[in-house]
Amino acid sequence: MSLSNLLENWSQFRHEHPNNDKPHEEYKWAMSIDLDACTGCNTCSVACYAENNLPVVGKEKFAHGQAMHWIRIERYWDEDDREFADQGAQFLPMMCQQCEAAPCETVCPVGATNHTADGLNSQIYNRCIGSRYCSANCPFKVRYFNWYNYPTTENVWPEPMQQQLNPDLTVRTKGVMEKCTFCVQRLYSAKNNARTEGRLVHDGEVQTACQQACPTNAISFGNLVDPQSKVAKQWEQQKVELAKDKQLKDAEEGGTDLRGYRILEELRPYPSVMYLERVRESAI
Amino acid sequence: MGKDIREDIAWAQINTDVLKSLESPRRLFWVIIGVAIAMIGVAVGCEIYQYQNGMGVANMDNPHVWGLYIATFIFWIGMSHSGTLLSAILHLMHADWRKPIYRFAEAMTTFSLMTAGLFVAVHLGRVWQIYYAIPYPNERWVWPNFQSPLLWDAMAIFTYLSSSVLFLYVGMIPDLAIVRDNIHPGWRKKLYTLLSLGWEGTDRQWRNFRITYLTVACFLIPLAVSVHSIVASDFAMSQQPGWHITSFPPYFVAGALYSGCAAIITLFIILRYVFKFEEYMTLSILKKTTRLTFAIAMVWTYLNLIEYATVWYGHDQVAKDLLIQKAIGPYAPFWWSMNFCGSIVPFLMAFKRFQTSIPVMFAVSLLLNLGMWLERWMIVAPTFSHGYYPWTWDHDQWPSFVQWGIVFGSFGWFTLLFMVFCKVFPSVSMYEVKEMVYHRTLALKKDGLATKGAH
Amino acid sequence: MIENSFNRRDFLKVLGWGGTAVALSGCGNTSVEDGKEFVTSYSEPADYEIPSIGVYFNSTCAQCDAGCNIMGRVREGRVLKLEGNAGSSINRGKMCGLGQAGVQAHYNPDRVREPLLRNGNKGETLTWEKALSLINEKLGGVKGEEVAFLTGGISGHAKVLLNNYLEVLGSKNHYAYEAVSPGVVRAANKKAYGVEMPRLHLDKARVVVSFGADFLGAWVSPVHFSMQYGQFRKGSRPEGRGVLVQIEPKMTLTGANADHWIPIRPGTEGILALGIINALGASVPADAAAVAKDYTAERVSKDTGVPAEQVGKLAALLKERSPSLVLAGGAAEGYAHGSQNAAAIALLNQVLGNVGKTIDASDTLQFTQIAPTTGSRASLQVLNDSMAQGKVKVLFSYGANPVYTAPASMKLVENLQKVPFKVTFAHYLDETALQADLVLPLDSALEDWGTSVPEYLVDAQLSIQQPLMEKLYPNTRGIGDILLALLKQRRAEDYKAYEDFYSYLRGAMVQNKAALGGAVADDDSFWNATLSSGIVKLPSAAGSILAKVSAAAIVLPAPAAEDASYPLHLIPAVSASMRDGRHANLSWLQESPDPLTTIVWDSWVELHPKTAAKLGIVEGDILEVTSRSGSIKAQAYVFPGIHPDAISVPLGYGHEAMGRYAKGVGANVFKMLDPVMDKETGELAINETRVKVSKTGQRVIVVKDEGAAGGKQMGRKIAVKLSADEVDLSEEV
Amino acid sequence: MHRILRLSVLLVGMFAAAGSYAIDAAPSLTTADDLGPQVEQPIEFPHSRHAGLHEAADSADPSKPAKGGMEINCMYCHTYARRGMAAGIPPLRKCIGCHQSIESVKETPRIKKLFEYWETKKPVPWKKVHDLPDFVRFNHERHIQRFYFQQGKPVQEVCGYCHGDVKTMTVARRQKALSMGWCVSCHQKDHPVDATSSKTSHGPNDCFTCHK
Amino acid sequence: MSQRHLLALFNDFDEAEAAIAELRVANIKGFNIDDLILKSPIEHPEVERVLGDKPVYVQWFTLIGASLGGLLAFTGISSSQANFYAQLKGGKPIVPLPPNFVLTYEMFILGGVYITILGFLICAGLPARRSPLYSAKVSEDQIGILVRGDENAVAALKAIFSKHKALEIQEEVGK
Repeated sequence: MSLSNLLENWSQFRHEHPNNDKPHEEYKWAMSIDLDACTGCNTCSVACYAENNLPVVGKEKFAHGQAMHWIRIERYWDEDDREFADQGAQFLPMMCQQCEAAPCETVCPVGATNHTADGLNSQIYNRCIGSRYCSANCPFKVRYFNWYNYPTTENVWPEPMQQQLNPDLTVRTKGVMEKCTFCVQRLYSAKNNARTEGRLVHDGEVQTACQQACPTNAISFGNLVDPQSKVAKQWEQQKVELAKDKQLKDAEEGGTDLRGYRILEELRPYPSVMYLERVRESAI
Repeated sequence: MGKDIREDIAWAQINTDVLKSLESPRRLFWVIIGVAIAMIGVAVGCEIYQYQNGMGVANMDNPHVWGLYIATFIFWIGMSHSGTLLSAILHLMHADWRKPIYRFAEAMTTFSLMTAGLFVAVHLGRVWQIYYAIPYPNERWVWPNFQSPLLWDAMAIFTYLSSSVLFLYVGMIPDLAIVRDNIHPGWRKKLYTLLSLGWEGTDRQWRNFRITYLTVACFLIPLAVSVHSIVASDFAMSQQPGWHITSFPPYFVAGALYSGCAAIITLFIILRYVFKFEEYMTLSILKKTTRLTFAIAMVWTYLNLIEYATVWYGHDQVAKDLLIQKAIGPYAPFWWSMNFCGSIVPFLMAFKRFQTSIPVMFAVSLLLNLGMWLERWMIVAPTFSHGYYPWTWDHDQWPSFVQWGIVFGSFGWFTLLFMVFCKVFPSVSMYEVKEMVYHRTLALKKDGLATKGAH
Repeated sequence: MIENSFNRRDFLKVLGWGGTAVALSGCGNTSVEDGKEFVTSYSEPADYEIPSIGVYFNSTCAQCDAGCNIMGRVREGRVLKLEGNAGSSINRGKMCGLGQAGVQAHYNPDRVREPLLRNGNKGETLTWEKALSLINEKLGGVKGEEVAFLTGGISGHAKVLLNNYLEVLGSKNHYAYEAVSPGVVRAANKKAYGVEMPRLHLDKARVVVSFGADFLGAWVSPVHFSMQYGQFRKGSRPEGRGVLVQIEPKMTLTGANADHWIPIRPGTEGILALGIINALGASVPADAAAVAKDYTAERVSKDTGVPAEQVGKLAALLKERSPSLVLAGGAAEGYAHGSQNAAAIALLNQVLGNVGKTIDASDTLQFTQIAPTTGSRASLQVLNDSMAQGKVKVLFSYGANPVYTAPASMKLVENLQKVPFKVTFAHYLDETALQADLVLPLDSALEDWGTSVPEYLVDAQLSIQQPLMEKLYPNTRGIGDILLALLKQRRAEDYKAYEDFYSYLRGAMVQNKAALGGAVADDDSFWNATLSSGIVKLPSAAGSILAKVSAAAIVLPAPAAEDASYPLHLIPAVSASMRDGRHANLSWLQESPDPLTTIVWDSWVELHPKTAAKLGIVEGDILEVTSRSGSIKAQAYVFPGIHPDAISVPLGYGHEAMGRYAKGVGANVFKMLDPVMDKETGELAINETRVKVSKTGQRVIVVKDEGAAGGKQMGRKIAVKLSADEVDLSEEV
Repeated sequence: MHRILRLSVLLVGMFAAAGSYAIDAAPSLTTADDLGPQVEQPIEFPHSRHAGLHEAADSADPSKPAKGGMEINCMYCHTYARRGMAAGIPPLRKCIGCHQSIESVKETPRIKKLFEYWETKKPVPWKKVHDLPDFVRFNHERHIQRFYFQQGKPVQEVCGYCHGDVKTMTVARRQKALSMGWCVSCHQKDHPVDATSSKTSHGPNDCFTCHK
Repeated sequence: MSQRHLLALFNDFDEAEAAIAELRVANIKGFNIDDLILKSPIEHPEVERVLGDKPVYVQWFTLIGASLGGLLAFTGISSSQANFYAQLKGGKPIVPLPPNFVLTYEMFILGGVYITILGFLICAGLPARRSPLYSAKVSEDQIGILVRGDENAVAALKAIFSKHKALEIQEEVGK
C-alpha cells in the first residue's frame, strides 16, 4: 500500500485546505455573533461551564490567569479618554475561532489538534502531551491548559457535584490542553441521528450551549454549506468569505454599509466565527 | 603575550602530564562535584513536586504557557555549538592552537546537549506520554506530526547529540590507547583496552582515521548550523510578534557560538586550575579564544541590532509595541542587562591586557553567559505577556521557585557530567598536542638550517 | 411523553452513576477495562429511556422570581444541564447564567441533609416525625397572631397550602420579604396605571429611556426583557433599530449596552423626567406642563448634572421617535422620595402617550389564590417591629435570608432572640438558618414538585415544577410536603386524601382541568400533557391599563444637599448573578466575571477616575467605606461608568455562613445601609446611604479577567463599533 | 576492497529493510483473540443457551450431542444497540417477560435470583465486560446501521466482530483487543456501502469521531 | 620456512623514514615490503608516503550512508503521512514538502555520520586483535616498524634497522 498509494494519490495529498479547496462536502460549522445584540451578560460562559465540564479554579488560580473559561466575555471601553463611558461598553464573546487554517494545528508535535472534515479544529485530549506550543501560537489565546489535576483538586467537583458532569465528553486531567469545540458532542449526536434517518442535519436542529442559552439570540450557529441555514445567509449577506484575509467591507474605500468582520483576519487563520459590529445611535 | 607551549617539551612529558589529570586533580575538583550533586538534588526535588501537582506549580498561565524551561533549553543547545566550532571548523582551518582545548570543548557540546534534552521532558505537561512524539511504527497507527518544528528539534538534537558523541569518541581513540598503555592494571585498564579498540597507531589506522575525522568534521558544521536554526524556527515559524522574524536563524546561531565561546573561556580557566594544565592551556590560547569570542560577540550584536531595526522600520505595529514593551515594560531590567552583558561587556576583551588576565576573563565570560541566558528568556517570555491579544496581556506570571530550581539544577547536572568526563578521559588531546609540537619543531629546524647556511 | 406517576418516578431509579464514574476518571483510564464499572441497568424503564441518550423534562426555574420555564436534560437518572423551554412565552427557550447554575444549587455539597435541632451552639439531627411533632407542640400554647411566617415571593399551590395553614393557625402574619424587590415602582405603577406590574413592549418601542432599570441584568424578568431587547435591536423590524438611553448614577449592565449612558446625580431622576417634559414643549397636556414649567433646561442641568443640551436632545429624540418607553428602576426608586421619582417618570410615559402602546396591563387571573404574593422590604420592617415588641412566639422562615440582608440598624438578630421558637426551611445553613431553633432541609428545586405564577405575566400561565431526578438525600422534603404534613396535624380529615404534595397537586389540577383547558381529556392524559408541556394556561380576563398620573401630586424635593462628613452616595449594585446573595454558594456564579469590572470571587468599590484621583486611590487599594450605620472593607476598582459623586459596591457578597463558596468572600453591603425609608411605601431606600471612603494602606492585585491592557484594544481591530447612520440594517438576516 | 563492497551491499539491505518496515508497519491485530479476564456477574447468564445454535442430537454420530441454544437474535435483548451509542443491558422486565411463562426452569437458582430482583424492583447490577477508555466514543447504532441494516450481514457476525463468538460463551468475556490499532485496522479497510452495490467506503479517520 | 616478526623502534623519525626507504630498495630475500607496518604516536603523512600510496575507501561509505539516509527519510516520512491516519492540518497539505525537507536534511547527515564511522571501523580493521609485537613507546614518542620475514631475512633486516640507529629491536617467533 505504502509507496504506491503515496504516488498514486500524490495530488490529493498535496491538496491545501482551505486555500485551494473543494468546498466542504456535507458540513462546515460556523458561527456569527451580533455584537449589537450581545449584552455581555455572561450567560453563554456559564452555560459552557455546565455543558463542557469546565473546572472552577477558584480565586487563587484565577488570579494567576489559570481560569478555564472556554468562552470569555471581553469588555472594552472607548479609548478617546472621555470623562464618562457614555457610549457604554463594548462586549465581545471570545471562544476558539475554529480557524480553517489554524496556527495551532501545524505546530503540535504529536498531532493532538487537527482539522476535521466539517471544519472544526479538533483537540484530542488523550493524544496531548502538553507541549503547549498550540497555545503559544494561537493569536486569540483561547486555548486553556490544565495546570492542575482538577478532578482531584479540592472544591472543584466535591461530592455530589461530580454527578453533574456531562458523560458525553471527557473530564480533562492535568497536563492537557483544551478549548472550545463548538460543542462537538452535540454536533456528533445530531449528525448521528440525521445519518440514521438518511438525511443531513438541518438548520436549528443542533445548537451550541452558548447559542442555546443566549437570551438575546446574539449567537447563531450552523452549517455554512447549507445555503438555507441562518449562518450561511448572514455570511452571504455580510459578504464575508471563509478563505479570504480581507473582506469586501474593508476592501472598498470608506467601507460599504456592511458590519460583518472576523478578528485578526489579516493573519490568515480564516476564522469560522464572524462578528457583526456593534452599532451606536448617532442621534443622541 | 603569555608564553606558549614549549616546543622542546618531551612527548613523554605530555603523556604523564595529561594522564595525571586522570589520577590526582586538586581538591577543588571534589568540592565542585559535591556542589554539583547538591544542585541536582534541588532540581530533582522541584521536578518531582511539579510532576505530582501539575505544571501550575511552576506558575505559568494562559496564555503565558512557556517559561524558563524553554529559554534555558535554547541556552544549553546554544552552548553546545562552540565545541563544534573549535573541533570542526578550526580543524578544517588547520588552526593548531585549538588542539590542546578542543577535546573538552567537544565534551561540553555533548553534555550541554544532554542537559538541553532534559528540559524538553521537564517542560512537557504529560511527560509520561512523551513516546507519542517518537516516530516509531506503533500499534495506534498514528505518527507524530512531522510538520511541527518541535519534532524537527527532536530530530536535529538527536542527530547532533549522537554525531558529536561519535566524533568525540573517534577523536579520542588514539589517546585511549595511550591511557591503555600507561595505566596500571585494573578494571580501568580493561575499560580503556576495550574502548581503544586495539588501536596501535599503525599507518593503516592513521590513514583512515585522518579521512574519517575530516569527513565527520565536514558533516558537523552544517549540522550544528541547522540545529540552531531549527531551534530558531520554533519561534520564527510561529506567528507571534517578536518571534516571526526572518533573521532569527542566523541570530540564534551567532548567539549559540557566542555563548559557547564564553562558556569555553570559563571552563578553560577552571580546568586549567583544577587539573594543573597551565603547561598546555596557555595564556596565548586563552588570548586567541578571547579574540575569537570578541569577533563573534560583535556579529551577535550586529544581528541583534538588525532584529530591532527590522521591527522598528517594519509595518508590524504589534511587533513594534512588543519591542517598546520589552524596553519599558516589566521585563525592561532584564532586557537592558541582556543588551549590556551581550554587547557592552565584550568590549573588555578588546583590550590586550585583559585578554590574558585570568580573573578578568573569568568574570567577563560569566557575564557573557548571563547575558546570553537573559537573551533567550527575553525572546521567549515577553511575547506571551504582550502578544496579539490585549485582553490576555500579562497576568502575574513571575516564574516560581520550581522553575528557578530546575534551571539552577541543570547547571549542576552539566558540571557533574563534565567534571566526571575530565576525570575519566584525557581532556587534553595528547596526540594532537604532540603533532602540534612536532610541526613546530620541524619549522624551527628549517629556519635553524637556514641560519647555518647564512654564515 | 410520560405515562403515569409511577413510571414518572421509576425512571429515576437507575443503578449506580455509571456516567459519573466515566466522567470523573477523565483521561485517567487509558486502557480497556473489564468488570470495573457497572452497566446502566433498568428494571422497568419507559421506552424513551435509552442509555447514552438524554431525555428532556420540563420544569420551572426557581433561581429567581421571574419563573422562567426550563427543561432539564436527564441521562442515566442524573440531571446534567438546564435549557430554556422553547414553548414558554416568558423565556422562549432562553435562560440566564443564574438559571444555568440551578444544577449547582441541586448538586451543591453544602446543602442541609438532615433536620437539625438547636442544642446550645450546635445542631443535632432528628427525625422528621420528631421535628414535626415538635413544631406542633411548640404551637400548642401559642395564640394565632403570635405565629409569623416569613417567606420570599410566593405563588402557586405552595401559597395555597401556606395560607390554609396560617388560617388553621388563626394567624394573619404572612410576611413576604424580598431584599431587592422593585416595591416602590410597583406602588407607583399601581397609582399610575392601575396595575403593579404592567406588560412592557421594548420590542415595539423605538426609543427606550430607562431611569436605572437594569432590565438586562437583574430587574424583574431579565431573560424576557433580554429577548425583547434582541428584537428591539433588530434593524430589520418595522420600527427599525431601537435606541436605548440609560440614565443612572452607576452603570448597570443595561447602561453598558445603551446607545447613550447618562450619568446623573443620585436622586435627581425625577427632576430630569420633569425637565424632559418641560423640554417637550407644546404637545404636553396642561397639568403636566404646569408641574414641569419650573424645570427649565438650565435648572435641570444644574440639579442633575446632565448638560442642558443633552436634555434637549433627549426630548427631541422622544418626540421624533414614537412610540417610546420610559422605565423607572432601582436607581430611581431607592430614595426617600423614590415614589415621587417613579411618579414623575410615569408621568413622562403618560405625556409621551406610551401608555397602552408600549405599556399595557397583563391579564388578571381568576384563581387569585395562586396569584403571586410579591415580597417587599417594608414587610420585614413590620415583622421586625413586632418581634422587637415580643409579639412573635413562633417564627417560620422560608425562602428568605433576612439575617444576611437586613441592615445592621434593624438589630434583627437581637429581635430574633426575643422569638422563643424559630423554624427555618432551608437549603443551606445560611445566616438565618443559624439563628433558628429548628432547621428543616428542603428538596432542591430539581427534586421537588410545585407550581408557580410569575409576577411579570406575559400570558396568564401556571408553571409546573417537577422533579428531574431522584432525591439526592433521603431526608430532605419539599415545602409542599412539609406544609401538607403540618396541615394534617391540625386537619387530618380534610387532607387524608393526599398522601403527599404530589397527589395534592395532581388532585387540585385535575379537579379544575375544565378551567385549565383540559375539559375533554381524561385525567391521566390531561395530567401527562400538563407535565410534558410544563405550562398550563390559566383562565384570565384581559387587564385594562389607565393613564391616571396626577401631575399635581408630584412634589420633588430639591437635590440632596452636600454632606461634608459623608460626601459620597453609596449605590449598592444588584448584579445579575449575585442578586441579593441567595446564590452566592454556586461556584459558577462566583467564577463568572462581573460583566463590567470582570472581577471574580470578591466584592469591590467602583469609583470614578476623578474621585479616585481626588482621594489618591488606585486600583487594588483596600478601602474602608464608612456610613453612619456601619462600614466595610473592599478593594478599589477605578471605572468610568459611575458618577463622581457616587461609589458603588455589589450586593450579595460577604456571607458569614451558607457554604464553602460563599463564606468569607467579599463584604456585605446590606449591613451598612442607613435606615431611610421611602415616604409613601415605607420601603427601605437603598440608595440613600451616604458614605466616606478612606484608604487602609493595604493594596492587592484585583482578581479579574481583564488583562493589563485594561479594556483597551491597543489599535487591534477586535471589538468594533460603528454609528447607526453608517450602516443599513434593514436588510439584515 | 571486495569485503568493503560486500559490506556496503549488506548495509543497503539493512536500511531498505528497516525503511520498508517503518512504512508498512501495521501490527495486524484484526485476528487477535486475546481473552479478557473472567468477569464476576450477579447472575451467570448463559449466552450459549439463549443465542447458541439449536440442533437435535445426531443419533448416527454420538460426537454431535444436541445443541440446546435458542438462536435468539442479539438485538432482541440488547435492543438499545441499534438506537443509541451504548448497547446497554436488557431491562429486568425483558427477562421476566419470557421467564415468567417458562415453568421448566422457574426453580433453578439463577432464575430464582432473577425473580428476587424483580420482586424488589431492583435492577440487576451487571458489570461492564467491554469497557473502553473514558476518552473513547464507540457508537453501536452507527455500526449496526452500517453493517446489519445497510450491508445486511448476519447479526451474529456483525456483533461478533468486536464481541467475539458470544453464542458459545456463558458469561460474556472480552475476546478482541479493542485497542486503537485494532479499531483502525478495520476503519482503514474498504467496506461495501450496502448489500448490493460494489461501491465501497472506509470508516471515518477523523479523530473527533472516536475521541471525546 | 617459519616466519619471524621484528619490531624496530626509532626515536628519530627521519631515520625511520630512511630505514623504510632502504628496505624498499634492498630487496631482501624472504621479505616483502608489504609486510611492513609502521606504528607511530602521531599522524604521520610524510613517513607513510615512503610506504607507497595506499587507497582509502571511507568516503564511499559516507556517500552511501548520506544518500540512503536522505532518501529513506523523505520516502519514509511522506508515505507515513499518506498511509497512516492522515492528519489534516488547516492551510497545509497532508504531505507538506518544507518540513519533510528539513527532516530529510537531518537524516542525510545522520546517515552520513553513522555509516562513515562504520566505514572507518571496517577500513581501519577496528576493533583489531593486538599484533604480535607492540611497545608502549609507540604511543609515547617513538616510531615503530613492524616487519615479517623469513628467518634468514632477519639478519639483513636487523642490519638495516641498527644501521639507522634503531633504539631497540624486538624479535618474536611467528607461527
